[in-house]
Amino acid sequence: MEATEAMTVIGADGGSNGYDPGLSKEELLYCYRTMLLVRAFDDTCMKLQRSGRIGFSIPNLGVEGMQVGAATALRKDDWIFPCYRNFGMALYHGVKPVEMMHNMYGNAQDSARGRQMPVHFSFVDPIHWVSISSPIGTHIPQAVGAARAFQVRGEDRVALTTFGDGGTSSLGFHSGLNFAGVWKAPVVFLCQNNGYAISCSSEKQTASESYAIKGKAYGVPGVKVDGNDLLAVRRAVCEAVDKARAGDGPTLIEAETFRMGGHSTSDDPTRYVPKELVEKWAAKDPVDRFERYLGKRGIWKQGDRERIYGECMQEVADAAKVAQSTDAPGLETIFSDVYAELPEHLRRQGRAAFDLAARRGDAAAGGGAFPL
Amino acid sequence: MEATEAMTVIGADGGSNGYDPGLSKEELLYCYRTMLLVRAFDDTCMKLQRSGRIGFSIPNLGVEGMQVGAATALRKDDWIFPCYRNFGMALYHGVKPVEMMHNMYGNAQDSARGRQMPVHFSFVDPIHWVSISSPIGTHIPQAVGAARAFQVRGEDRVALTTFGDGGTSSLGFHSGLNFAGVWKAPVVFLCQNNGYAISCSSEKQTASESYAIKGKAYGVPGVKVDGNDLLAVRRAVCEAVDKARAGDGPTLIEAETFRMGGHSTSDDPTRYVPKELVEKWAAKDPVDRFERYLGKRGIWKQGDRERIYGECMQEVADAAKVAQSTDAPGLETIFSDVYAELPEHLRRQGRAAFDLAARRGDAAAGGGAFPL
Amino acid sequence: MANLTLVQAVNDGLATVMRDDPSVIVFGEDVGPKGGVFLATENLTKEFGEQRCFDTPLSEDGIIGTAIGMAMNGLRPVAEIQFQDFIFPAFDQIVSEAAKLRYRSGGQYTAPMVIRTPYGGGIRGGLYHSQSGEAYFCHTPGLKVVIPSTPHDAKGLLIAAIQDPDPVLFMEPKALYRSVKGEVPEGLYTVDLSTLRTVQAGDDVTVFCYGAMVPVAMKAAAKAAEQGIGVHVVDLRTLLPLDEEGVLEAAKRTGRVVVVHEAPRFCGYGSEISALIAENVIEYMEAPVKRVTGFDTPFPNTLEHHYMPDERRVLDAIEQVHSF
Amino acid sequence: MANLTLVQAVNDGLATVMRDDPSVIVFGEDVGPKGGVFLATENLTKEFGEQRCFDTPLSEDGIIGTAIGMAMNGLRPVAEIQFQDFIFPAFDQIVSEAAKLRYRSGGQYTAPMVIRTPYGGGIRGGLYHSQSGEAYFCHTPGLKVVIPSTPHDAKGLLIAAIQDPDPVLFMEPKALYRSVKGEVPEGLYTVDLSTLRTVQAGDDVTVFCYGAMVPVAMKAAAKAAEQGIGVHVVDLRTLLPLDEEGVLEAAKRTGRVVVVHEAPRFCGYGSEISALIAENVIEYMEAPVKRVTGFDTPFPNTLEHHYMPDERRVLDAIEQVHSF
Ligand SMILES: Cc1ncc(C[n+]2csc(CCOP(=O)(O)OP(=O)(O)O)c2C)c(N)n1
Ligand SMILES: Cc1ncc(C[n+]2csc(CCOP(=O)(O)OP(=O)(O)O)c2C)c(N)n1
Ligand SMILES: [Mg+2]
Ligand SMILES: [Mg+2]
Repeated sequence: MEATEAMTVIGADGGSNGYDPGLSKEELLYCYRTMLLVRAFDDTCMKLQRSGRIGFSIPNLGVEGMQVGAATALRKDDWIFPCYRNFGMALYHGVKPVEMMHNMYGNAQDSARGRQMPVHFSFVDPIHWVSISSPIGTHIPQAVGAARAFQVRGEDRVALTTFGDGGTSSLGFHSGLNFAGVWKAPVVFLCQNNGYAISCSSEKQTASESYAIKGKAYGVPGVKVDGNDLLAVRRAVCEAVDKARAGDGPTLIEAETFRMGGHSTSDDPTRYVPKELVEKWAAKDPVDRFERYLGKRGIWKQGDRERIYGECMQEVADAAKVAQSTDAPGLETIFSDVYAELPEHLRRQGRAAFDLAARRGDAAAGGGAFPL
Repeated sequence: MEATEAMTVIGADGGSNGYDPGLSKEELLYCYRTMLLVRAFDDTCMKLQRSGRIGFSIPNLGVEGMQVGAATALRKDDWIFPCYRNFGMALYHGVKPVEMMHNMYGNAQDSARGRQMPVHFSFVDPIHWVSISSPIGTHIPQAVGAARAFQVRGEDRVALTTFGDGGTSSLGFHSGLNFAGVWKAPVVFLCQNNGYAISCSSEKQTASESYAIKGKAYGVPGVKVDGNDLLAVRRAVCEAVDKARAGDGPTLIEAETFRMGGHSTSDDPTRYVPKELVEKWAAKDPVDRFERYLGKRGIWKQGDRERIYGECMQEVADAAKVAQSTDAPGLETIFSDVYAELPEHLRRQGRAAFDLAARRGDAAAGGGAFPL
Repeated sequence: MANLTLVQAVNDGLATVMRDDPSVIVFGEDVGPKGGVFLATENLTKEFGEQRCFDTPLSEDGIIGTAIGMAMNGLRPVAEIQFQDFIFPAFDQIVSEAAKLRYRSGGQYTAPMVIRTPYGGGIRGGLYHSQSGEAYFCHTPGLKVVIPSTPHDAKGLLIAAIQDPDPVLFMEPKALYRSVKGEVPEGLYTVDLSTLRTVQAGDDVTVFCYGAMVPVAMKAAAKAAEQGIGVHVVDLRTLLPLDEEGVLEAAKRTGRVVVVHEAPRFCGYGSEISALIAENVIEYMEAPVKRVTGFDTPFPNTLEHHYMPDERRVLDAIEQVHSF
Repeated sequence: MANLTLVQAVNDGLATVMRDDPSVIVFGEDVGPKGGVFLATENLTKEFGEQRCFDTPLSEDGIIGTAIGMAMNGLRPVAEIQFQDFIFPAFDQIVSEAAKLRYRSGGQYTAPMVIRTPYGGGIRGGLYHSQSGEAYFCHTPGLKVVIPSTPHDAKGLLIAAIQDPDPVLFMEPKALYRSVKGEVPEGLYTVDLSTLRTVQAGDDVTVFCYGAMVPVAMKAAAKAAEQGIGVHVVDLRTLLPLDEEGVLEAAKRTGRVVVVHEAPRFCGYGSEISALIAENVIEYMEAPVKRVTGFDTPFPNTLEHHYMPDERRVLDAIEQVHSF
């Protein structure tokens, strides 16, 4: 496998080539449903953001296929070091929309206690989904370190890390791939090349022929795959995962896809994305493509999308309702989890905060909005 | 040109191939003499360090050829962003040994006022040799920035930056090459692959096939050249420089060579470098090789080396003598050059230091030694 | 004079100086056609072209590293770091390189450049879009650190920073980007670096603050005035090099001091103000030197309004030092 | 008990804890066969094999980034940064990641790891092999910062740091690596993090110090004793979280305080000590709180002995606060 043409499995007409994995009907429909669940989550969040209920969200339109395809390649005991535009992988592995909604609202039930921005999920169950942090690329060497721990203990588990095209310019990309190459660590680097890093197009991001070819700098094989082809992504990631489990080291996968919306709910991409590009990629929509494939396999019929999407919307709406009626985190959550044990100075600061609130009333919520 | 076999010009027997640039006798002998001047400087510094007169030096044995070869490709109005193991390039361009010795002694005549460690030279004349800083790789994006300034002003000047094999793992390498690729900046990246980064061998440094191939990650052409072949390095750097001047962007050159001594005057390489490797590379000595070439050209005879080396030793000894008898920098140099203008708080701190020295005598010089 | 928001004043400052000096160039992530995520660089690419205002790859190390090289070589780069929280990949370039270049080269090489970056809380940005890292940089000799709190100062200080021969970190209080407006002179003018600004004079308690904490302090001062406490409010605005004499004067004036910043308390910038006072004018102090700061925790999201010093907390401290 | 230098005590501490806990692994630049540039990791590869003590590529970002991943996933990494001056490429990993991981994940992920690094002057290392960056890290909630000054503490604090559930920056005073020797117990023992050490009791002046400044303070204290000034010398040793109560007690004890460190003064660690005093026990102070520190400049080479606080300067400050 080398970094040249993007690998595909599903053709434009929905037919598949020799690499069709022959998944069961249940599995295929689960994949399909998961993509629609991502859309339902996105659509709901967009509305919630527009109506001021949440501050921010990250849309996934156009990139759901690569997320779900990649997720299918992992076991529950593998670890994911994700970037933000990849949470379909969490949904695939059984994270409940309501858990994600708690984070979107930053409420008391949020696993991060409302400390993080929306979409910065953290889960240990049903799969290790390592707490997302905003600084781009820092998690890449961390994935390599976690993979090294698997290696040291002789476990056949892998760490998969995802990042965007912009993420390849980060320091973490450079050090992570380099260390992984030297260590032959069981890690899979999955680059979601969606054409833009906020407003920066790939031509301004790098002059390299492709993102996959960047593996050459580290002795890490690079593979390019059609990111809108769920089964092709599955294939590439499965091969990389198998290789990693077998002790044959890391792989860099570039999933070529396109961010069909803005960078976030606050971004206006029409300022910088040419319309023709959006149109070109709209024709390659990963859900449409997968649907055609399901149709060919005889397990999809007209109306299925609306029905399933409706179910997903209901599930997400229910989740949002629960999250919205959940209390905000308590004042004490500002001070906990800084250290394993609360140190004396934080105990004092916490007491002072409670005391002040008692004497002078609560702080007034601010009015600022996230710009991006 | 692509990153495969290392390019050569001078054969093992001293014959040259079709790429012989046909340099004049004077130029060739100047190159030869410069290599010997580097050796004389090194040998003298080693003795000065052993006798406690200077704290530290960086030996160049084995890598003099690439330094001088590269230097020949530059004009005086180009800029060099060097690493420490490359000062033969400065000597080639006319920096006087005595100026370097002032730095080795950190005295009042040192261009850096004794603030930097030895070997951290800074010159603006006769060529821009940008102040070396110890953190590895930081100067690489700086070279790209300087190159961009040439580009903005429409000048046909280039920035050449050198770094070691270890330097390719640094953050600066990643960001520098990436930015240069996108900007098509007139910069030449010259990697001195000398086999080790202190005690870290190249296999532990990176799993990439070569250092030159790392250019692929940035759309920067990579070239591998025999670093012990002065004319081959000259050829590679000339081509890269010409390309850069012509507006055709950056090149990454890997000069394959070997660090024949320790990392520094304080390092014991026998702890980690296999003896066979040293022997293998001893046979490829760049000065011997160039000497054979000069011999074939009929401009070298038995005894020339000893005579010229002797002259160089004299020049360096004279330089050391001058530097040694030059005063240490004055106390005020601690406080100057922090800002263009001395701010009030530094004026106060400076006054207090003079005052204290007047009242309580000078500070006693410490006894610590540099470990590496 | 135009009535501008703080971010508009920044934009005006950039455009003004770019018109004046062709060696000034502006770059960073998304500063080009998009105009920056806060629109601080809006229309600059349109007016000055892609050569003078452009987007870079996603690497703060690269942004600052290349800026240093440009600055050495005759340009006047103004680099944007999208959020101050993302400056840390460039920490080495700033602290080891830009700040030390003049010193280590005996003045042969210098880095006259500006790093602009929005800092601070108030936009529900959580841990990584809210931090106030000034103390990290103020502990770095060779740098200058400037934080404006008004549109007038934002433009004037920014132009001064760009014209300054040394590297300047210019931190913009994002909470004030659109929430304050003020008169801003047209054309080129500068506000001296290293002078503080007395926002209001008072004789009972001195409050030192900067950036987004200035309006907070002023609100608290207004409340204090209702109780007859006269608050002397000082906007430090150039944090490094600091007008230490001015700080000591203002502290002596009342003998009762409160220092306010958003960043965590421990080893925060406020500790230096306290230390200067304790070292030089302690005998004038009639009360403890109180700090009102962010807590010694990362910056939370949902509860950010509890984390950031507000009128309540500042007023409480003013009352405490006043009644001590 | 063995009589060891400080660097031998570090080496002993590493070997001891590696014998005890197979999840402890040591890595960094040149720590393997070469044994580290200061020989702190000598023989560890020989005893524990290449899987448990190994060299890494030249990337501090990679060293700390991978250490965080290992720590999350069950190992106890002890990463070496060859000189503290070279920690800055990893600043983002330390400050944004290791320090904030527990907080931002609600405790679901944690980073129990140690970063060992030699710091400080005294080896003619110039700007980039001499710095004392503790203040940068002490302004970072979520981190612990430890600096030993004796062989006994070096081993005991290091083992405590490795066993600690939170990330610890362990800064080793390189000037003391071979210049101090002391009794070091065999086997596993710990010195509690977050307790300070009274090096000598005294009733006239309190000196706060840590690391390589402890012997300097002790020399000055001995000279002061000749004049009848009793100096109370406190080795802070865990700088974050600090035993603030202990500091205030020691300050109150004499009412006259000198704080000593090598790092530049402005926004240095000493400013926090002064600020704590000014905020909490100012009414007990009978003299200004003096700081004796490195100057607010980069670290020079030839004149490093003028830059670093020495007995002269500390004694001068002791006398000043004593006679105030
Ligand atoms: C170190 C750092 N710099 C800047 C940012 C601001 N930022 C957030 S997302 C983003 C673009 C990321 O692009 P890419 O990696 O392609 O991911 P995508 O958003 O396209 O999925 C930027 C610049 C950041 N989060 N971290
Ligand atoms: C950022 C940084 N980390 C570590 C060091 C310590 N160090 C000095 S030289 C060196 C090895 C450099 O190797 P290489 O780049 O191959 O250059 P060479 O010495 O072989 O010429 C190291 C690790 C440093 N100077 N800077
Ligand atoms: Mg992208
Ligand atoms: Mg090398």
